[in-house]
Amino acid sequence: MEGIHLNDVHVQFDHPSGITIAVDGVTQRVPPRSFVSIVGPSGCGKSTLLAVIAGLQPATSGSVDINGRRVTGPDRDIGVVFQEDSTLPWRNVSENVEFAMQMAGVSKGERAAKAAAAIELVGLKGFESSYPATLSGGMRQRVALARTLALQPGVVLMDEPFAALDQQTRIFLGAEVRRIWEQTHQTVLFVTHDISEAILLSQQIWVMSYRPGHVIDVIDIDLPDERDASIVSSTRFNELHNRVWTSLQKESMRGFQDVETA
Amino acid sequence: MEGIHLNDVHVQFDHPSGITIAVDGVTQRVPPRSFVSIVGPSGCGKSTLLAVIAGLQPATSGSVDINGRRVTGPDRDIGVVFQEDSTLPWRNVSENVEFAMQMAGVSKGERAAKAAAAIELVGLKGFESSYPATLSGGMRQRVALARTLALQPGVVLMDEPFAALDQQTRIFLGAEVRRIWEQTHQTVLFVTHDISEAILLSQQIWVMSYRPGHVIDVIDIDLPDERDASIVSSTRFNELHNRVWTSLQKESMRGFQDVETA
Amino acid sequence: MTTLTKLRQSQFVGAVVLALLASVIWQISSGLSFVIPSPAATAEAFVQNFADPRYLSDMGETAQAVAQAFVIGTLLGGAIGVLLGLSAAARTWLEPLLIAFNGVPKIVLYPVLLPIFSLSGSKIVMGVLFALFPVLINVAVGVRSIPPVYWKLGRTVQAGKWQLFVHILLPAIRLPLLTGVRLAISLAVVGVVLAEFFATRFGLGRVVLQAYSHGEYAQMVSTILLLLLVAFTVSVLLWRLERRVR
Amino acid sequence: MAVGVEPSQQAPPKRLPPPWGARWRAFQRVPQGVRSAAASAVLLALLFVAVQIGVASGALRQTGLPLPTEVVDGTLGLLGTGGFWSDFGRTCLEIGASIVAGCALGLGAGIVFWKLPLLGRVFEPYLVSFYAVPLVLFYPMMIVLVGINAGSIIILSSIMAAIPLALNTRTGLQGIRPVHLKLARTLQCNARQTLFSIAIPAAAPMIVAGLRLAVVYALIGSIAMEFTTAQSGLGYRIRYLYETFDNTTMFANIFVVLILSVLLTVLMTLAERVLLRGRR
Amino acid sequence: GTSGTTTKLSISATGTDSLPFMAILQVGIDKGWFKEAGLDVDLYNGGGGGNTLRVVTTGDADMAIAGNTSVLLAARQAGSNLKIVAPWFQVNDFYWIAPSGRSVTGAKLGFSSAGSSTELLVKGLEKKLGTTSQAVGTMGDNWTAAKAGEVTAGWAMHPFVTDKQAKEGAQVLVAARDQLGDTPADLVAVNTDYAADNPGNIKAFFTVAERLNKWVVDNTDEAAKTLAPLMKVSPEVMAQSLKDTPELAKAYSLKVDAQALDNLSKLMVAAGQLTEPVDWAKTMDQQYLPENVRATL
Ligand SMILES: Nc1ncnc2c1ncn2[C@@H]1O[C@H](COP(=O)(O)OP(=O)(O)OP(=O)(O)O)[C@@H](O)[C@H]1O
Ligand SMILES: Nc1ncnc2c1ncn2[C@@H]1O[C@H](COP(=O)(O)OP(=O)(O)OP(=O)(O)O)[C@@H](O)[C@H]1O
Ligand SMILES: [Mg+2]
Ligand SMILES: [Mg+2]
Repeated sequence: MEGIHLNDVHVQFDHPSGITIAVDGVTQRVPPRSFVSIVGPSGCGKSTLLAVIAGLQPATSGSVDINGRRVTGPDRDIGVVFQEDSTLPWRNVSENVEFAMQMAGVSKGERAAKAAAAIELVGLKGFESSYPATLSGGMRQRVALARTLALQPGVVLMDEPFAALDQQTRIFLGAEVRRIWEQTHQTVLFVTHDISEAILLSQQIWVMSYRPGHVIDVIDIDLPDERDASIVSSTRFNELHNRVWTSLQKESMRGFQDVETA
Repeated sequence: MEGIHLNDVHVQFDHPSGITIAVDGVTQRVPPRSFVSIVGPSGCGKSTLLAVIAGLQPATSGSVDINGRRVTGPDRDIGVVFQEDSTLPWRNVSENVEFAMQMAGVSKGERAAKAAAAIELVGLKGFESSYPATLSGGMRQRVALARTLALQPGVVLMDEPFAALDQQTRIFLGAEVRRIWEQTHQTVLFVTHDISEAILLSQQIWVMSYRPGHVIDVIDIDLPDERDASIVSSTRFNELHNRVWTSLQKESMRGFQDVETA
Repeated sequence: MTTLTKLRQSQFVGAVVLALLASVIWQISSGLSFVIPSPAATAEAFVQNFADPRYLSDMGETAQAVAQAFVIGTLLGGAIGVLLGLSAAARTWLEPLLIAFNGVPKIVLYPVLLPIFSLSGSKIVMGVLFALFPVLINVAVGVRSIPPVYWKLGRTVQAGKWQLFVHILLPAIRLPLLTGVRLAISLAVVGVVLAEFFATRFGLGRVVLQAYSHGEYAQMVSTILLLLLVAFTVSVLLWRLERRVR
Repeated sequence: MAVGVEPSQQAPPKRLPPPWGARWRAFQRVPQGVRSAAASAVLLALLFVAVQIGVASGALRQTGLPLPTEVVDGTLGLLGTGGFWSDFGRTCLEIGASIVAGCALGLGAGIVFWKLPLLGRVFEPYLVSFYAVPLVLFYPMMIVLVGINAGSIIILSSIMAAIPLALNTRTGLQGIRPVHLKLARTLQCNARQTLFSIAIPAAAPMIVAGLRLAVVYALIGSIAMEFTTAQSGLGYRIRYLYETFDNTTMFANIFVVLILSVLLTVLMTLAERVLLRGRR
Repeated sequence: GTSGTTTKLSISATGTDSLPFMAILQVGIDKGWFKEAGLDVDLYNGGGGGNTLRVVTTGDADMAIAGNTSVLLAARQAGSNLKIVAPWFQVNDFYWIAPSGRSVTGAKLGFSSAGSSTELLVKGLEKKLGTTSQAVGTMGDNWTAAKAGEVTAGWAMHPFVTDKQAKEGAQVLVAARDQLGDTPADLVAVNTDYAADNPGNIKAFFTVAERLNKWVVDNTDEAAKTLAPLMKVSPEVMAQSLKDTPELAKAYSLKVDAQALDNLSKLMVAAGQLTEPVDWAKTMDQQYLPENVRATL
């Protein structure tokens, strides 16, 4: 029972004007130490699914097991990197990275050592005492990443961590995430809008449908483990890109009308 | 002398810590009624160049001529669509679309007729009395587009109009822009980060270098005029994508270090 | 930038110039109307006050009441503000009444306060009523506009309630809180002094009123000036801090 | 390696029973404003009953509070007296005039401070600490400059109202999104168009918040000034009744002031709805 | 507030910092005369009758010395726990002062506020002199308004009158005493509970008060020097103003003047503050006064 197991997960929201079914019966497995990406149109329930796995949102029915343990609430062994900038502006880089450990009651000395290592890992050495306001968006997401990694969680959930950044920065940070994962081999579930990004990073991609959201396609990425930027010009990359694009295209067109008129 | 002529345009900014050369000698031509895109790394001077053409920013040296007239300041015949959401939250959709005409002193009746046509053109019929707060980001950019088009400018400048939107919406809106351009055949200069978007929309792509910014590559897009989503799986598309990517790649890596440590 | 342009753009220099300008206008207008004491006479009264031990004890009395009113008002306003910011139910029940109460001229409540809080208590309560609302409103708005992602972060790292309060809520509202505190100090002074106008045994309000009812305008203005100066200094210091805080 | 599931696009949406009863959901659907108003009414009624019982039983004897029912009676009684209406009219006149004058002054000053940032920066420290001045004390000067009439009160409360509005207007104008000003430039808007069609509407949320403060300050200023110095008006009447120990009538007048301020608050909330139409 | 038997006596008085006949209480404290009589006196300065008296009704203070009309109206309230026990300062020392050159005919006289002693007098003057009136506020405001021409003359008492005469050439336009006769400026009221528990304290208070009165009358120069700093005026002005006070020996005496009380009642009825004359025998309880100063009412 290693890895993340989703067993017929359903989530619905009640609100004054009715009920929204956000996730509608997802049964999937993320193998341990693997890197899986989710792509899908806006509003299809990706964030909701991640929130359920993180224990932030109870499933209406169905269940999630991580490494054999049923998820009932947040757990420090599950790290989350959010889409929004989640750095705390009143703390400098190392204080931000230490935040999670501080809440967990890690001793001061250990915190400092682990934070230094994590900061080094995400390439922020030299910026320890800078405040987020003086950093670029990309650097802030690295801080958030370092904060999550410093606790050395077994599972890392990332909800469009680079959505707010420009494409150049995304390419660069994506490569960093892949590099870090190659070092740590944590179990990673990664949500993105960007097909190229998903292909470049992952071992498997789940394509989600528009509401009610479920997984309509699972694509194994059989590219070599060593991936540099040149891989995007390979034929296999283009084939995979087309495969994902086509799956998504149908959904996009269907979902789009709905989103735009929502 | 039809179209947009850039004659050795230089722009530099003086600030306390020195001088930034944002645009460094651009000499190019946008043929009349054509669709040209600019791609380039962040901070390479794309927005600055567009601002010079729009008459918002004086060139340090060099000049811009549009349809034979020297640009000395803003002109209502040059429409601009901004990257940021520029809808006015206190006006509903038709009031927003009428805004430019109202400032230009167009009579009430004419305004209403032209606004209705522009709203129809961008596919917002039925939303005339909605306020921006109730619209999605994509719909708001359509409002901005309609506002610009309603004045029927000869030249339309777009500065990453879809940068803030998710990929699904971008694909959809890109197709709309192309469709509208096919109807109106205005001269369009379009700035984007997204290579696929640039290829799908344009007849020509300028690749800009990192600072000091100038055009390092001009690529004619020899795809058929009728472009639908399926074209992205064509070999020619992939060749063009690789060509642009390679040009850009070198620049990206060079510029990135600089941006991140800025 | 040259020193000269720096000097010209400095807010401090501008404020001093404005103060000098105001003094000149004051000097001129004091010659025009007898109700306006001359700056010199006021300054003289100002200095003499500090040689008078009774004046100093009045000052101490007022300062003490202001300090108490400020502390109580800030704590109370902060507590209610946090409650309103966090709880939708509290908003439903209390918000309209608090907004309405904020609009009430507190001074008319003095007749109600005096019998309940007695002489020395009611001036503190008056100060509290004045100081309460800016803190309350700023904190409530501040808490409500904390980005939800901070709370999500707190939950994923399993921070306890107290940890959330100390490490997320307090620092996140530091700016609006400071603004509220700054206004609270000024308003606590106004509240206490106004209350002292009505009934008191000691305090600067009494001194001002005595000067006022005797038509001793130089004496009156010198005390107002003192109140102003103190409030101004505290306020500007806090305001600078406010703009410096990240 | 993956446990794939069949994409079942036609699966009928599952509808689980709502977690609570239908009645709760019905309550949730009542607009927030109505719920708030109902809750406030309940709280006020409870307070009324509590004070009524407290006074009647003698538990609140030393507070000198009259029976709430007597206050209501007294208030109704007031409505029939000419003296009340002349006080009421004078106070309303003062408040109305200070709101109008204060808003014009505050808005104008805010715009000037925005246009001339240096001036704004220089005035700012003075304005931010202005709250600490008991303006009442400038009354003697007003007697000389304006005379013994509503004018002196209107001037002082207009100044009180203008300050928060000026500060808010300036902050609001400074916070206009640059893209809106860029838009104005590309459309070749003239100064008037830029100000009235872009700048002021864009800063409206801050300006309206300032307006709220201005109204509160105009009310507080007028009543407080009457209370301490004037010769007629509701504030004065309360002071007079206080001095002459007519508790019930005094409370009736205080009650009227409370109602007046609630009325103004409600009015401002409605005005805010209209002025900020379409915004979240 | 105090309850039960005690040596404490808290007095709440209006104008301890502007009226010499109130400030003598402070002198009594400073000189230790109350202590000698076994009284631990505590002095509040209430601003205006409303506050001065409310402090007593709430039990914060035990005794109030405040403006005649306020005390009378407060004591007549249903359920009031105030009892009037003495008049205080029984000469009419109110003046209307103006810059020089003003005339009484057609004058507009300033008073403090409706319901006050000054309103009472101004109403009386209206009948006698055909003047009009305008509520203005404190003595300072009145003098300011008079100088600004908003009113012809404003009300004032000693030493304010003397001070303005000396410094700004003020002139007395109307002396209320000449027109309307005497009334007590203030009345003394006590908390009924306190009085029941501590009748001896009140008696002791009046003994000391008489001693202070006598001190002013017999040692006017010393009194002027002692009172001047409390009034924030110069000793010369204070001395002059005591000299100008009409019938100093009557003013600074507790000897009850029945006629002045009657006069007060009449003025209040005429001003519409009361509907029927006051029955002083019922209203004022003289039992705490030394026997030699009591009067038959
Ligand atoms: N707390 C909530 N209450 C009600 N509806 C919600 C809530 N959270 C999400 N939803 C709805 O559930 C659906 C799925 O939302 P979710 O945020 O999971 O989508 P997403 O795939 O992450 O979209 P995006 O790509 O835009 O982030 C949406 O229709 C959304 O409106
Ligand atoms: N007003 C200004 N003053 C000083 N420097 C400026 C100014 N505007 C732009 N710059 C600098 O000029 C350079 C080019 O900026 P510009 O905004 O044109 O880049 P860009 O290509 O549009 O970037 P992006 O893709 O991030 O929008 C940048 O280094 C920027 O910092
Ligand atoms: Mg999401
Ligand atoms: Mg740009």
